[in-house]
Amino acid sequence: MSSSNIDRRDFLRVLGISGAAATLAGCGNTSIESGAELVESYVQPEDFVVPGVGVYYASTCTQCGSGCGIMGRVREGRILKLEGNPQSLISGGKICGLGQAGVQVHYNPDRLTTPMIREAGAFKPVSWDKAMATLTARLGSSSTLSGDQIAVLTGEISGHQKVLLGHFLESFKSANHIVYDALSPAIGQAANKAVLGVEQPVLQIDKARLILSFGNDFLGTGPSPVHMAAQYARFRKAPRGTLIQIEPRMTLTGANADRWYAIKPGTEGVFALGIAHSLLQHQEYAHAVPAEIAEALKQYDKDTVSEVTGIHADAISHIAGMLWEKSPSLVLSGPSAEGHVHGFNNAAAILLLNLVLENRGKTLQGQASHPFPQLTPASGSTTALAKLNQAMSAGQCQALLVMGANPVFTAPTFVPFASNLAKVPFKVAFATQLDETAHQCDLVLPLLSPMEDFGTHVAGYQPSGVELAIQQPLMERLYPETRGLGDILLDLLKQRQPEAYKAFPDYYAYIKTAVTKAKPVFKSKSSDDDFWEDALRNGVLRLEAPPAALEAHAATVKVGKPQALETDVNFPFFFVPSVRADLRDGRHANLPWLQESPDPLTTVVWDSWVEIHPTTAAQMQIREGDILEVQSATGSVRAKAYLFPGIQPDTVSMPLGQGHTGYGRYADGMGVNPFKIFDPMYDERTGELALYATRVIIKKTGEHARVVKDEGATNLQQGRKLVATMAADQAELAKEISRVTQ
Amino acid sequence: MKVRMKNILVWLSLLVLCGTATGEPFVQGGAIGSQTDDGYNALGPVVEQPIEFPHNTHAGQMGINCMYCHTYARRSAVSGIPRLDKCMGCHKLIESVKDKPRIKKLFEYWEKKEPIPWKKVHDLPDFVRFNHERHIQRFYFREDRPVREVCGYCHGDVASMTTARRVKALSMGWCVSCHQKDHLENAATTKTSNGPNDCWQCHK
Amino acid sequence: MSLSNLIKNWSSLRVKRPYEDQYKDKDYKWAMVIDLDACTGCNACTTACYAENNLPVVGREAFSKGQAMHWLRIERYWGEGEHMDKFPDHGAQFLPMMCQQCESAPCEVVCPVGATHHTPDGLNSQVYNRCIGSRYCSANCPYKVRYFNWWQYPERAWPNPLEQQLNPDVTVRSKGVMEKCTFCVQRLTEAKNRARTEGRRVADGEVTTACAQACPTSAITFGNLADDKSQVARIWERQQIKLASDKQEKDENLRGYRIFEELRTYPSVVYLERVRDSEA
Amino acid sequence: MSKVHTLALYNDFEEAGRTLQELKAANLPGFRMDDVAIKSPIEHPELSEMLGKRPVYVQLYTLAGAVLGSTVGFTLIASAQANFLLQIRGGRPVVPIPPDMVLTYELFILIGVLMTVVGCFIAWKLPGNRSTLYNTSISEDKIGILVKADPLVIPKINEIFSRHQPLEIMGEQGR
Amino acid sequence: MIHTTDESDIQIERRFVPKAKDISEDIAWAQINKDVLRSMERPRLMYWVIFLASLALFSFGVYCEVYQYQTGLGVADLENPQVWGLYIATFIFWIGMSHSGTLLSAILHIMHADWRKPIYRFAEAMTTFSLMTAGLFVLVHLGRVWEFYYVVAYPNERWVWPNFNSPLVWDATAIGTYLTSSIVFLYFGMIPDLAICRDNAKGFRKKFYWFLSLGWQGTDRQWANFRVAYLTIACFLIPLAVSVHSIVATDFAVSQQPGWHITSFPPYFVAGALYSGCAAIITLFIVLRYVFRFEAYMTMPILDKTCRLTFAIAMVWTYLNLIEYASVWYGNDEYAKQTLIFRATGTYAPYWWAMNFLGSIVPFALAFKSLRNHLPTMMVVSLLLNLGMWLERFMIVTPTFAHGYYPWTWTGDWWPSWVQWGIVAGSFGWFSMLFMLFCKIFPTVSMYEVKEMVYHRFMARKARA
Repeated sequence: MSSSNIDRRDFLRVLGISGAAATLAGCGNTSIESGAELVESYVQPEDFVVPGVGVYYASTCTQCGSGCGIMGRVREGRILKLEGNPQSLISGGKICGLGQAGVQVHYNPDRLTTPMIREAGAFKPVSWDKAMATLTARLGSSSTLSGDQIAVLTGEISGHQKVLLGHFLESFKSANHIVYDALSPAIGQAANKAVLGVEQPVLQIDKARLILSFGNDFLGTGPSPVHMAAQYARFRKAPRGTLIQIEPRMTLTGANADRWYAIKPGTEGVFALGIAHSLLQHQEYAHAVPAEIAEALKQYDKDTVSEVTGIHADAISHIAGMLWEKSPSLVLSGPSAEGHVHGFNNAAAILLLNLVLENRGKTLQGQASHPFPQLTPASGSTTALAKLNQAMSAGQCQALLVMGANPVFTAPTFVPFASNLAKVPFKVAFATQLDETAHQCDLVLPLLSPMEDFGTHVAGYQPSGVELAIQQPLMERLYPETRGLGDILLDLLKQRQPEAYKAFPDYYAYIKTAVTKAKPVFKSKSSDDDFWEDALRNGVLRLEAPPAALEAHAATVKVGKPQALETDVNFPFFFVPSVRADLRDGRHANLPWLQESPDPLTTVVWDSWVEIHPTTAAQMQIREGDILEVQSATGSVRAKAYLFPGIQPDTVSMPLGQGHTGYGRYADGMGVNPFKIFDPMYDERTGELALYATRVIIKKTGEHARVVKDEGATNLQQGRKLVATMAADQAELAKEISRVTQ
Repeated sequence: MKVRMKNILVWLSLLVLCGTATGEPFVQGGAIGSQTDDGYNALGPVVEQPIEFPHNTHAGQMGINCMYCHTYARRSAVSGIPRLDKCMGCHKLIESVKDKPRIKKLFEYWEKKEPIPWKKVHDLPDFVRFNHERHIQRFYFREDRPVREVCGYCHGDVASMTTARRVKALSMGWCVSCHQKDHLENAATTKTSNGPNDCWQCHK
Repeated sequence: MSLSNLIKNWSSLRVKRPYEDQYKDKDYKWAMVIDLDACTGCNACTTACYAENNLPVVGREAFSKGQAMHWLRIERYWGEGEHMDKFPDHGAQFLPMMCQQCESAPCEVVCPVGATHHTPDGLNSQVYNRCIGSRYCSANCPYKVRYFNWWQYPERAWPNPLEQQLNPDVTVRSKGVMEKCTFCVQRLTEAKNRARTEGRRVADGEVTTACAQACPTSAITFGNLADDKSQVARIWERQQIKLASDKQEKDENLRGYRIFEELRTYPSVVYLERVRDSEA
Repeated sequence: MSKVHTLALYNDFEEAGRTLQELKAANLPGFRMDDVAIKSPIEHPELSEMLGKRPVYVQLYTLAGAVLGSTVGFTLIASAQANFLLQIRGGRPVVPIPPDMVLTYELFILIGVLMTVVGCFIAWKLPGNRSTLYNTSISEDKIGILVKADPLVIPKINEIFSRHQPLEIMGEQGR
Repeated sequence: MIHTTDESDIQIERRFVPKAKDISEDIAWAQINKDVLRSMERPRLMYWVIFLASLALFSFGVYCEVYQYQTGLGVADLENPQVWGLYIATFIFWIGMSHSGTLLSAILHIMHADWRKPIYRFAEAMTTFSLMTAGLFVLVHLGRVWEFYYVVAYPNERWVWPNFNSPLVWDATAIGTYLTSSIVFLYFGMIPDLAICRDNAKGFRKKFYWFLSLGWQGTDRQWANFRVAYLTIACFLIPLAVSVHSIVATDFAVSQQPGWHITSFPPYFVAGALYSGCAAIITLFIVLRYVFRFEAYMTMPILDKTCRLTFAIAMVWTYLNLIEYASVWYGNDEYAKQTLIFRATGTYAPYWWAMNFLGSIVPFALAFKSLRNHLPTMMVVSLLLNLGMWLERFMIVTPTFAHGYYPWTWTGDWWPSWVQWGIVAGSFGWFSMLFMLFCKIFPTVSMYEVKEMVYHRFMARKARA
């Protein structure tokens, strides 16, 4: 591989002319042709570039924050498919569906191809010169903005992009880097911090013999689903661990549980304390908690807990018995337990079980300390958005830069983000594709896709040691009029601080310098160029580091009276939004593969639906496909009913992520957006939006439509042996041959 | 009566033979090494290329091995067009022809760093995968046949052409007729085998 | 030639398959094992299949009519009886279902034009260009894993520049042809060609299908059954599954089974039973 | 070319039958019963019997066709299956007997039927020279007796014809 | 015994009500020619009404097919697993329809049932045209019609052959054979009549008939060879017809699907075919009798016999139908049993019950002489029987797809789109258009055979006298 920078970056540019045209003809070209197509023709390719042979390049997946290492298969200059990068411990050579769809971000037909400026209400394509001129007129060297007058709104972001953003804001003496995550795990992180001393402990799922999970969807939407799925696979091998899931609406993880319990929303903490109470009956655990907590726990006898949670009383002692039997165990809290007014308390109560069971250091560990804290991700929250919203509303914010966040779509109605946004005089969106928020901006700058740009990423969840993930282009840019975020930021910074950045002709040079500077940390003795080439080849820089210890603060757990959430006569149903592992908060709704990928539990595609328990549905005489109006205090949406047994009968659930109005052909008009019916409920402790605390009423509209799903007329096996199930004590897993354990 | 019976038998067996003869598909490939029209009107159209490349000079007069330029043939499914720097590697040094219009064109492309838009001459349908590597490995390396014969079986006597022109049918029956033949496993033995008779070997 | 072939090889032309040791002397017999206990139903495999095999995205309208083109679909069944009181107490039952590459495939017999047949590697092939779209194969498939191109997808499913993602090793199917899981035959062919050039057999793990490669829990194991030492062959052996048997005689605590074995299709895919802790 | 035709038309079969009997009894020189043909709108076997034995060979063609169809059919199908690109399908033998039998059976019938028709056409001497002596009323309701005989005996035959109230007697003109 | 008294004569009169004659022996041969030839010249106005209606229906079918051809079969709302839909159901229906011609002309010919003579010609035409219609469905149903020739076994530059194992190839061969043979049979049996046309036509039509009549002059040699050949073809045609519908049945019986893999399917299909064919003959009998003023030839006694034959076949079909249910019900195949139960109780249950009612109960109308002699009733009944038989085919194809082996793909509420209905309707238009054209160009009543019939009966009466 050539070490010359220019060659390295241009290795794809010199490729041939046609490429894709040939394949699309498909069955069309059915006979021998002569002279109709062009041959792949090269000027000066790398030696290993052979037409007809795919070459794999390592990079990093940016579809979610997990930071999985990926390999892209490149042939004739086109990126064809992504695979997991075995060099990366996070992905372990595996990849999820969301990651696979990364290529569709790149090839999306609705991608932005040129900068656009809003003129007289409509976007007009302009040249980069004009766009940059507009940008620098406001934010360049002559800019007078400072402090709170400027803000940058992003989603979760890490690596050198984050660093550059920070520097950019610094140059305005501002620290307004607002990181917004509509599905922020901030409540749980706060609880972790309070009880265990760290925001995100490392879960050793494979080491646990019993996992008790309160709505934690670690297989679907957790902090690192691919890694945890691999751990889960080992967890299921001999000696086989048992998974018990307790949640109001079945998640993907719940669907894989050995035992699944439906619980009344918001009472997870009560149930956890009930188990704690039951566990404390054992001598072994008697001194695990402070005396006053032990005293308070006496209110949590199993009948009371059963009444509050709606789970049979025997289950409590049964689970407690299993926890006692199967050690080490792991107790997890998840979004459905945390997204309540008392969500922090719920999470803390659940974490208390880990302390009682002494799982610290066994199945729960602290993350290794990161040598480059400036690169670690800024974790998002909803409070940050609320703050920005206030500032915008007050007219403080003069310039707003948005990237990777779409609050116009995800902010609830009581956060009037869209209308406040209009008060900001200069709004710039950096995006690969227009979304609802970008549609409201004044200037839209088209970014390179993750398949075209360099970058560095640090995952928020580092399972073991530390990984610095490298992202490199897998393909020559599709549209010449697109640029990388890093390059734009550098340009701006060069305006603000010419001296500091003159050494870097572009972002590539910047990160290459920055990464090679870290060489000593990785104890590499090779030359700078070789170190960089190795990093690119492996796609990841790994540093083995011991896990940090966890603290134990049992006393921070508040044990009040066991109470159910009071019922609301006007809105009798709990509303549990479900987060789809592929669409997440809706940012991936523009990817056709994910739209067509059936939701694992309902198999619905391209749509929104309302999950309702069959018994409730029978009472209300609702059939599948009846269009229901789901009304909360703040708004209402309409969607088709889907009868779903994995849901608490007082609860209805809708998936998030659909209902886009300005996000391209694959997203627009598909389903509805339940973000818009959330009640203004906040976690008492953190002030975060409580996503699971909304109450709704269901009304039949009398309309009916066919639910678009893969499932046929039945969802039972009808006496056929399709999925056979064996009891765990019968199966001799230890004797089996398995790829996972080898 | 006896004679008649015999007649009928002869007549019937003739008919049976006719039946099986029609059972044989009628297209046959030419012999290996046959390098011109195989008698099935398979001559393709003349394809105009951006540069009228003289195969007759390179492969004919100079006697350059096909795979010196079509270097991917032995390691990829496609034989490929030589990369531009390969052409330049020689032609930079060959002063004598530098002024010829074709070479001037070549230099133009090189200076623009633009690949030459060669057109495909032997373009199989898109649902077919023909693997050059396997054929070259088998016949050139293992069976040790002359390269012009190995390539020429499908491409004809390119050494006598300027720009290449299709001279063989390249139809399915044409391919199969050769797969059906007994080919030596390698130069050292008399053991023979056929080409694959599996649809998926060629159909994708 | 054909007649002499007929007379010369009469006995071999009359062999019924499968029989035990059918692949003993062969180089390849591709087979698969899917561990249902490891499968979480996450759909990574299906998306990987879309990416690898140029599967068209049909859109909401066509999907609602049952015209989806997922070669590999994840089915979700709910338990019955004791497993389903009011709630699915033991979770959902996920089943990745794709072409089972039957050794005695019902689809092969009925195709009028022979567009589907059995390859020497034990795959159930589908030659798109030969297909005339009678759909008899799909009608006769007990697993219903054959998918028909009801629309001209090449024109609808890949608006520019999405078509650049298409895998050049796989045909883009036009309207009116049947298609199905191929065990990623383009990968197998490439690996076989490479191995043959190097004068060896494809090593275990050298090639795998897109679904197996993606699966985050490694629930799918793919390999060569003709190679005794391959992972797949060892699992088949350990699970006491015989390819040419329509009723397995195996120990009770072995999890391996094939779906609809009683129909005597002799599938090449072995599923390992899902395990649930009955005490939990 | 020495013989010429003559045709008499009769109203019904009885009359025609009597005519034939008389012709037969007359035993004229240069006239053979074999040269007599009846032309009638429907078949009348009794009348035909008077003309003597006139064997029909169509069945032989049928037999030949059936044998040909089955043997060639089977060989063709089986050798096509044993082609180089032999295809194993559904675990069945490459040359399976039951399907080939079904197809052989169909070919047996097809070729049998076609050969029957061909045989019949040959028996009708198609495409051959037709006698011009014909009257359209034959296809309606009249019965014709066509005689081919030596020109010398024609008047005698016509005389016999006219004894039985013929509607019309037609002779060949211009020869 | 021969000794009869007046008394016993009276007794006999009481026991045997004198039968109406199949045909009047007194019809002059010339009159037959005149009547039949007139039908080809000047039919009633209804002819044109029917013809134009068929043409319109056919045009709509063509429109649907063009739309489907250009867009893809998706417009037919076919899906996985409902891959066949109405096309195959209607295909079997038309194939079945074709069997009546063979029944009337070949079987009854061999058995010398001479009442068939006035009606067999149009029955044979029906055979040919319904086969042609059925063949169209094979084409309509294909995903890539333009590659249809792949099914044909001929040496080609691809070196590949069709799959002789496939019942569809048997189908293609059998239907090809049957179509060829029945066209030959129809044409061959028509040669004497074509000669009549030739003798009466003028101008262009004379040339046309001259060519087709192959120089027929009615000589004794021609007649003798004609008789033997005709009889031989008839003999071939009977097993052929049985084999054709058995082979169509093997499309299902050879498959592995529940509800299809049934041993009794071949005879069941054959019985169903004869049944629907006979019902169609009744319909067309009534239509032709009116349109072409054939009251003297297509007489009520003949209709009566046809109806009785239909009734008998209906009972055979009913029996085989029950046998099919019974063998599934008492069999050990759980899946097939579930499919059967689904047929009777599932989404398509109304059609299943309707089919059983129309197929097994309605034919009892044919058991009553008074009803048999009432033309409007017979018209309605015969149409209902055919509707029942169409439903039978629909109920064979659809429920197995909707409720096959694999529960995940069960479809609860699949229903064909308007395109499918349009093409099915168009096929009826196509059939009746062809049939009406045929009636106008060729003699629909076999003149020479009616003459024979009249002659023989006349002679018999004379002998009796």
